[in-house]
Amino acid sequence: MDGAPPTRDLSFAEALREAMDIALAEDDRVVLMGEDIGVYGGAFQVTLDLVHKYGAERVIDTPISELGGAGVAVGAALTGLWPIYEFQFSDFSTLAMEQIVNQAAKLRYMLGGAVSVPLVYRMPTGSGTGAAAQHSQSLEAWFGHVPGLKVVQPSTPADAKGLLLAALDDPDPVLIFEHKLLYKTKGAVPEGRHTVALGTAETRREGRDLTLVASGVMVDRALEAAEALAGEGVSAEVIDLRSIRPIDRDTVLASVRKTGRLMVIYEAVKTLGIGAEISAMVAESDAFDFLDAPIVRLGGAESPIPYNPTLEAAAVPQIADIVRAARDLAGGVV
Amino acid sequence: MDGAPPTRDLSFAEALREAMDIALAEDDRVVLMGEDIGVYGGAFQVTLDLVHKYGAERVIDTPISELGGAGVAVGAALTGLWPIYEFQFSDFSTLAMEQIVNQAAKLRYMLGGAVSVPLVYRMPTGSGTGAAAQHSQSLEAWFGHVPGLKVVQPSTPADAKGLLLAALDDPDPVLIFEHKLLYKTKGAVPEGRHTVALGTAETRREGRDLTLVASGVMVDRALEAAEALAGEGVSAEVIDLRSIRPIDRDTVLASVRKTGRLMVIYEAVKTLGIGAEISAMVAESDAFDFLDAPIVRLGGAESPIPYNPTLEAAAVPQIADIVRAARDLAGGVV
Amino acid sequence: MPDTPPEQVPFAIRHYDAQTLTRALRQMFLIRKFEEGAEAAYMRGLIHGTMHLSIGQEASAVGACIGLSAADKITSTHRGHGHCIAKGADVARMFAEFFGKETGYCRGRGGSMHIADVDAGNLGANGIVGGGIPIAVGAGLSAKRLGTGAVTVCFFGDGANNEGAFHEGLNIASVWKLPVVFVCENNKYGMSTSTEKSTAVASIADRAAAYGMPGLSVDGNDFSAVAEAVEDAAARGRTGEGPSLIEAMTYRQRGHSRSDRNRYRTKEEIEAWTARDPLPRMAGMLIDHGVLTEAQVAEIEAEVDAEIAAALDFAQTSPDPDPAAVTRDVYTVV
Amino acid sequence: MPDTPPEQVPFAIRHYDAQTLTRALRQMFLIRKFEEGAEAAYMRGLIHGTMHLSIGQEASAVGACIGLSAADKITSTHRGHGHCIAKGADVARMFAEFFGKETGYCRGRGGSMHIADVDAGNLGANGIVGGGIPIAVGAGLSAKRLGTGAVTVCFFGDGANNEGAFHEGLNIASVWKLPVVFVCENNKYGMSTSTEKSTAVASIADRAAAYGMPGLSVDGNDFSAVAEAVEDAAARGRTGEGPSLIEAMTYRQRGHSRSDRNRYRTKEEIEAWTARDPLPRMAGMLIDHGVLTEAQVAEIEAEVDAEIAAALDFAQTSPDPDPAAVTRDVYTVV
Ligand SMILES: Cc1ncc(C[n+]2csc(CCOP(=O)(O)OP(=O)(O)O)c2C)c(N)n1
Ligand SMILES: Cc1ncc(C[n+]2csc(CCOP(=O)(O)OP(=O)(O)O)c2C)c(N)n1
Ligand SMILES: [Mg+2]
Ligand SMILES: [Mg+2]
Repeated sequence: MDGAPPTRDLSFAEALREAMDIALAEDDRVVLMGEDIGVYGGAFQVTLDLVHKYGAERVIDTPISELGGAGVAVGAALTGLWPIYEFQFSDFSTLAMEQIVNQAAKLRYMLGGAVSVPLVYRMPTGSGTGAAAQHSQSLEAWFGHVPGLKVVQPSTPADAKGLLLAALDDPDPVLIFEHKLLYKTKGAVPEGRHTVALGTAETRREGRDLTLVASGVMVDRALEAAEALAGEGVSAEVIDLRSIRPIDRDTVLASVRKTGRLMVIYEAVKTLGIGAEISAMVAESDAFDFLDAPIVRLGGAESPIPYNPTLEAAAVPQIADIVRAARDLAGGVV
Repeated sequence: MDGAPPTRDLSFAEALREAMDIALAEDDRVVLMGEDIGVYGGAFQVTLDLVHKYGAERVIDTPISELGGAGVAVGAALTGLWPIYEFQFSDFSTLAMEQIVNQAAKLRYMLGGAVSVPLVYRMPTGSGTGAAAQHSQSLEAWFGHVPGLKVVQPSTPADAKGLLLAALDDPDPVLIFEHKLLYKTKGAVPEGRHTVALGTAETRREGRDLTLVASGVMVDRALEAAEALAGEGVSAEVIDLRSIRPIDRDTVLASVRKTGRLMVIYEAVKTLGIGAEISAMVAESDAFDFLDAPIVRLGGAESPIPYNPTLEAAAVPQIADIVRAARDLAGGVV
Repeated sequence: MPDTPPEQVPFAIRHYDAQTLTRALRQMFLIRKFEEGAEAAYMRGLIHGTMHLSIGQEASAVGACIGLSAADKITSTHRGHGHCIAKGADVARMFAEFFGKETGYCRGRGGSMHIADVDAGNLGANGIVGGGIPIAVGAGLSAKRLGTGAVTVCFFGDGANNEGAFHEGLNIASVWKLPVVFVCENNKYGMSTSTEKSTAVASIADRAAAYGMPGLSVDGNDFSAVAEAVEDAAARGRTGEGPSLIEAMTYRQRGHSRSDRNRYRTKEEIEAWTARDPLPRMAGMLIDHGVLTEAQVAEIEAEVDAEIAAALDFAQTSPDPDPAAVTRDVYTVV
Repeated sequence: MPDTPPEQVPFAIRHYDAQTLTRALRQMFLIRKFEEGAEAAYMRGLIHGTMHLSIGQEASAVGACIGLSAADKITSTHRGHGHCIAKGADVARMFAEFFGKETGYCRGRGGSMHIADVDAGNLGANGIVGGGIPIAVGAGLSAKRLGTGAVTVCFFGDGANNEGAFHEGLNIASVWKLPVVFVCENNKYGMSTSTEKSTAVASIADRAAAYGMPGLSVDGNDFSAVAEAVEDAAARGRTGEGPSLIEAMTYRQRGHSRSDRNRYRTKEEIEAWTARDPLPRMAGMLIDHGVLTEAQVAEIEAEVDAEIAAALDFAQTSPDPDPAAVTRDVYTVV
C-alpha cells in the first residue's frame, strides 16, 4: 500500500526485541523484568543485548521467584512504571496465578476504577521442543476466562511487534502468548512504531467452503492445509484469531455466515480450550442459522505433552490432521 | 426404592463431614489437611469436631501456605497416604496451581504410569456471600481443562457425600467444588457408605421442550425456574451435571436429541466457562442435527464479583434470568 | 513530668510536636470507634459480607504511618481499617464503602476487604494473605527507579509470614535494596492457628537475617515503640540502604471474623491483652508528659464520636451504585 | 597411609567399608560417563529436547545418597541424572528414557527432566524449580504417619532457594518435625544468575535458622564431607528431631543447558573449579587410604565404560512407544 512504512525481514524473536527496544527508548518508565533476561538474553534470546543498551536497572534479572516477580510488576505498574515481565516459560505462570488473576486483573475493579495496572506478561508457550509436560503447556484459555485481562497470541513477526507495542500502550494488564516454535520464523516487519489493535482478528486467506479459525503456531499449519485443500477443490478461509480475550466476534461470525462451515484449530487441550468458546459463540449467534454442518474442533489431546517426539507430535494438530478433518467437514461441498 | 439404605436429612456441610468421618474411620491412611480445619472446624465448619475424634495427627492444621500444603498432599499421596486438602476458599488455589496442575495432574503420565496420586482437593466456591472479588470466584473451568484431574460439583447433600467418598476411592487427583451457599441447605442423605460414580450427570426433572444443564448452586435455581416455566406451559428438562471433568456426554446429548433446545446455566464467567464446552460438545455431535434453536449460555458477568449485594446478585444468573432466557429459547414452542 | 531524665522520655514525646501527637491519639480513637460502629452496623445486618476488626491493634497502625507523607505508600491487609485511617482516609467514605455505596472509596465494589485510598497512598487492603507483599516491593521499585524518595510500608500478619509471597518479596526487596518497611503485625494467631503451630521460628523478626535485612521486634501496643522502629527503618530506606522487617507484637481483642467462636484461645488470654489496650496507654503517655490534659483527651473522644455519627449518616444516605453498572471499571480502555 | 592419626582420617574412610566406598566411586564414574555419553548422543541429534548436566557435582549426589536404603526417598531436580544413579537406577533404562523408548523409566513420556526410579525411592526429577520441595515434605509426612522410619532427601539448587515453595516447604517440615534432609546443591548460579544477584544472604545454610533447623554448608565436591553431613541429618530425622538443611558448595562444569553461551561466568572460574573435580579427589582419597589401588580404580573405570556402552546399545535397540498410546496413563482409572 502507499504510505505503508518500509519493512525488513526479521525473526519473530527479533520483532519482539525491536518492540521492546522502541518502548525502552521512548519512555523511561518502561522496564523489563524476568529470569535471565539480562546477559543471558532470556531462555529464548528474545531480550538479547537489551541490557547492554539500557542497563541492568531497566532490564532486570529477577531471582527465580515467579509469584514475587509477577507481583512486583503489579506494584510497579500501580505506582508509575510500565513493566514487561517475562515468564521464562508460560508454564511457570502456574506459580503466579494469584498475582495475575486476583491482583492485576481485579485491582481496578475492586477499587472502583481508582487505579489502572499497565503491565505486560510475556508467555513463551506451546509444545514441539521436546521439553515434556511441564514446559509445553498452552494455557491461554485460563486467562481468556478472566475479566480484567487481555490476551493476545501473534502468529507472525509483524504481529508480534505490533501486538506487543499495543499491549504496552494499553493501560490494562495484557498477556502475550509467544509460541516457542515461532521465535525463529522470519517475516516482513514494519520499521519504527507499529501497532496492531488488541482484539482484532485477521483473515489470512479468503475462502468459500469452510472457515478455519486458528491462532499462534496453528495459523501457518492452517494456511498450509488450506493450500493442500485448494488442490482438492476445497476453498478454505483462514482466520488468524490474534486475540483470545476479547475475541473478534464480528470477523468470525461474518466468515461463518459466508462459508456455513466452521473448524477451530488449537494446540491446547481440546476440552475447555479456545475452540470451545468460539464454537459456543457461533452456536448462540444468528450465524447458527447459516451453519450447514456441525462445528468441528481440532484441539490438543486429552493428555499432558509427552516427551517422545512421535507422541509429542501426535498430541497436537498437525497439517495432515487439519487437511483430513477439513476434507470431512467440507464433505458435502465437493 | 426397596433395599435402598435409610436416609436422614443432613445439611450439605454435615454430609461432607459424614463422608470424611467414614473415610477416617475406615482407613488409617486418610488424613485431612488445611487451614484452621481443626479446633476451628474450617472456615465453613465442614470439618467441625473431626479433630476431636481423630486427633491433630490426622486432622492437620497447616500454616497459611497453599502451595506448600497442596504440594505436601501430592508427596503424601505418592508415598502411601490418602490426603484430603481443604482450600479455605477455592480462590486460594491460585497460589497452588503449580502443584495441582504440573505435579498432581501430570506425575502419573510423566512417569509412564509408575505412580498414582490419590488425593482430593476440597474447593469452597462461588459468590453470594458478600466476600467480593477475591473470595467469590468460580474456577472449575480451569481444572476441567487439565488432563489428569477429575472435577466434580455436587448440588445436593446426598451427592456431596457420595461424590466425596467416590473421589477418595479414586486413585487419581479429584477436585470437589462445594458452593458456599449450599453448605447450610438440607436434604436426605443415605446412611453409611454411599458413593456416586464420578463422571455421571443426573436428570433432576424430565421435560419435553428444552434442556437446562446446570451444576452446583445453579441446579436448584434451574429447578425453580422449570417449575415456573411449567406454569407457562413450557416443559423444561433439568440436568445436574455433577461432573465437570469428565462431562457425562451421553446424558446431555440424549436430552438434547429429545428436546431440540439447550441452555447451559453456570455461575462462572461466561466466556470459556463450562457452558462453552457443553455447547461445543453438542455442536460437534450428531445431536447438532436435532437442534431447533441456537444454544443459549446463561453464565456469569464478564467482571469480577462486586461487593455491593445488588451488583453481586446481578453478576450471576438468578431464577428470573433463567425463566426469561428459557421463555425466549422455548419461544417457538408455546 | 517535666523532670523525667531525657533517656526515659519516650521517643514519640521527644520526636513529635504536640499537634502530631494529638493527631495520632485522635486517629487511634477514630479507628476504635469506627470499628465499633462498623461492628454494630454489621451485627444489625446493615452491612453484608464479612469484616475483620483490628480493635486492640491501633498503636501499630498509627505508629507505623505517623511519620509517612501522602507520597509514601502502604499496602494493607484484610484487617486494614486501621491502616486506612492511619494513612489519612475519611471515615465517611469508608463507611460508605462498607454499605456498598457509590460514594465509598471503591464505589461499593470492594467492601471492607478491599478498602483503599489511593490518593492518600493506601494501595489497598487485600483479600489474599500475603498478597500485598510483592505489590509493596513493586511500589518500592517504582520509588527507586523514579527517584521519588518515597517509602512503602507493607503491613501483613504473622500468618502471612509463612506464605511464599513473604519469602520472595523480602528477598527481592533486599537484593535490590528497595525502600520498603515490612511491618508484621503479630497478634499471635492466623485465624485460629497460633504462631507456635504455624511458624518454625520463635520471633518472626529473626527471619530478617535470612534476607540480609535488619529485623526488630517491638511492643505493638506501644505507639512510641512502633513509631521509633518505623521511622528508623524508613530513614534507612530513603537513604538507599534497603528494606527492614519490624515485628509489632499485638493482639486482636475481637474474633478473627464473625464466624469465630474463639475455640482456640482462652478468656484469660483475651482479658490479659485487653488490659494492655493501646488506647489508654497512648492517652496516658500524652497526659503524663503534659501533651494533653484529661479534659482535652475527653474532648477529642467526643469530637471523634461526633465524626463517626456524621460519617455513618453520610454512608447510609448515600446513593447505591447503578445496578446496570456491573461491568464498569473492569477495563480502563475497552 | 596406615599411620594417619584417626582424627585426620576422613569420615567416609572411618564410617564405610571398602565395598561401600568402591560402590560410591563406581557410581561417581557412572554418573560422569553416563552424562558424557548422553551429551555426545545429544550433540549428534540422537536425543531431542533439552538436558541439564551435573558433571562436576557427582560428589554431592553420591555423598547424599550413599547412606540411604531403598525405603528412603529422594526428590530430584531438572539436573537429576546424578541423583537418579546415586539412588541406584539402571543407566540402560535411563538412556532408554532419553531416547524416548518404551523401556525407559517413564516409557519415553518424561525424558531427562522427569527421570525417576520409584522402586528405588527416587520420586522423580522435576521440571519446576523448587517443585520437588513440598513433595519431599509430603513424603516425610507419610514416613512419620505410617512409621516407616524412612527419611527423604530433597535435592534442589541455589536458585530454588528463592522460590516460595522453599520457604513453605521448610517451614512446614520443621513445625511438623518431619524426617526430611534438604540438600541445596549450590553451584553458584541459577542459570545465569549468581547467588550474589539472586539471594539476599551470604550462605544459604544460614536460612536454616529462619526455620528453626540446623544448617550446615559443606564442600560439595568432597564426597566424605557431604556423606557425613547427610548421615548426621538423616539420623536426626529418623529419631524424630526433624529436618535439616545442608548446603553443598559445588559447580557445574558444563553450561546450564544446550542454549548456554556462558556469558555470565569467566573461563578462569570454570578452570579453577574443574581443577577441583570431585572424581579424582574421591579416587585419590580411596587410594591414599589403601581402600583401592590405582589398578583397581582403572579397572572400575573400564567396567563403567563397558556398562555405558551396553546401556547405550540397549537404549538404541529398544522399541518406541506405540504412537496411538498418547492418552494412556493419564488416569489410573478412567
Ligand atoms: C492466601 C490466603 N489464604 C487464606 C486466607 C484466609 N484467611 C484470611 S485472614 C487469615 C488469617 C491471617 O492471619 P494473619 O496473617 O496473622 O493476619 P490476622 O488475621 O491475624 O490479622 C486467613 C487464613 C486468605 N484470605 N488468603
Ligand atoms: C519455576 C521455574 N522457574 C524457572 C525455571 C527455568 N529454569 C530451569 S533450571 C533454572 C535454574 C535453576 O537454578 P538452580 O536451582 O540453582 O539449579 P541448577 O540449574 O543450578 O542446578 C531455571 C531458571 C523452571 N524450570 N521452573
Ligand atoms: Mg495474626
Ligand atoms: Mg544453581
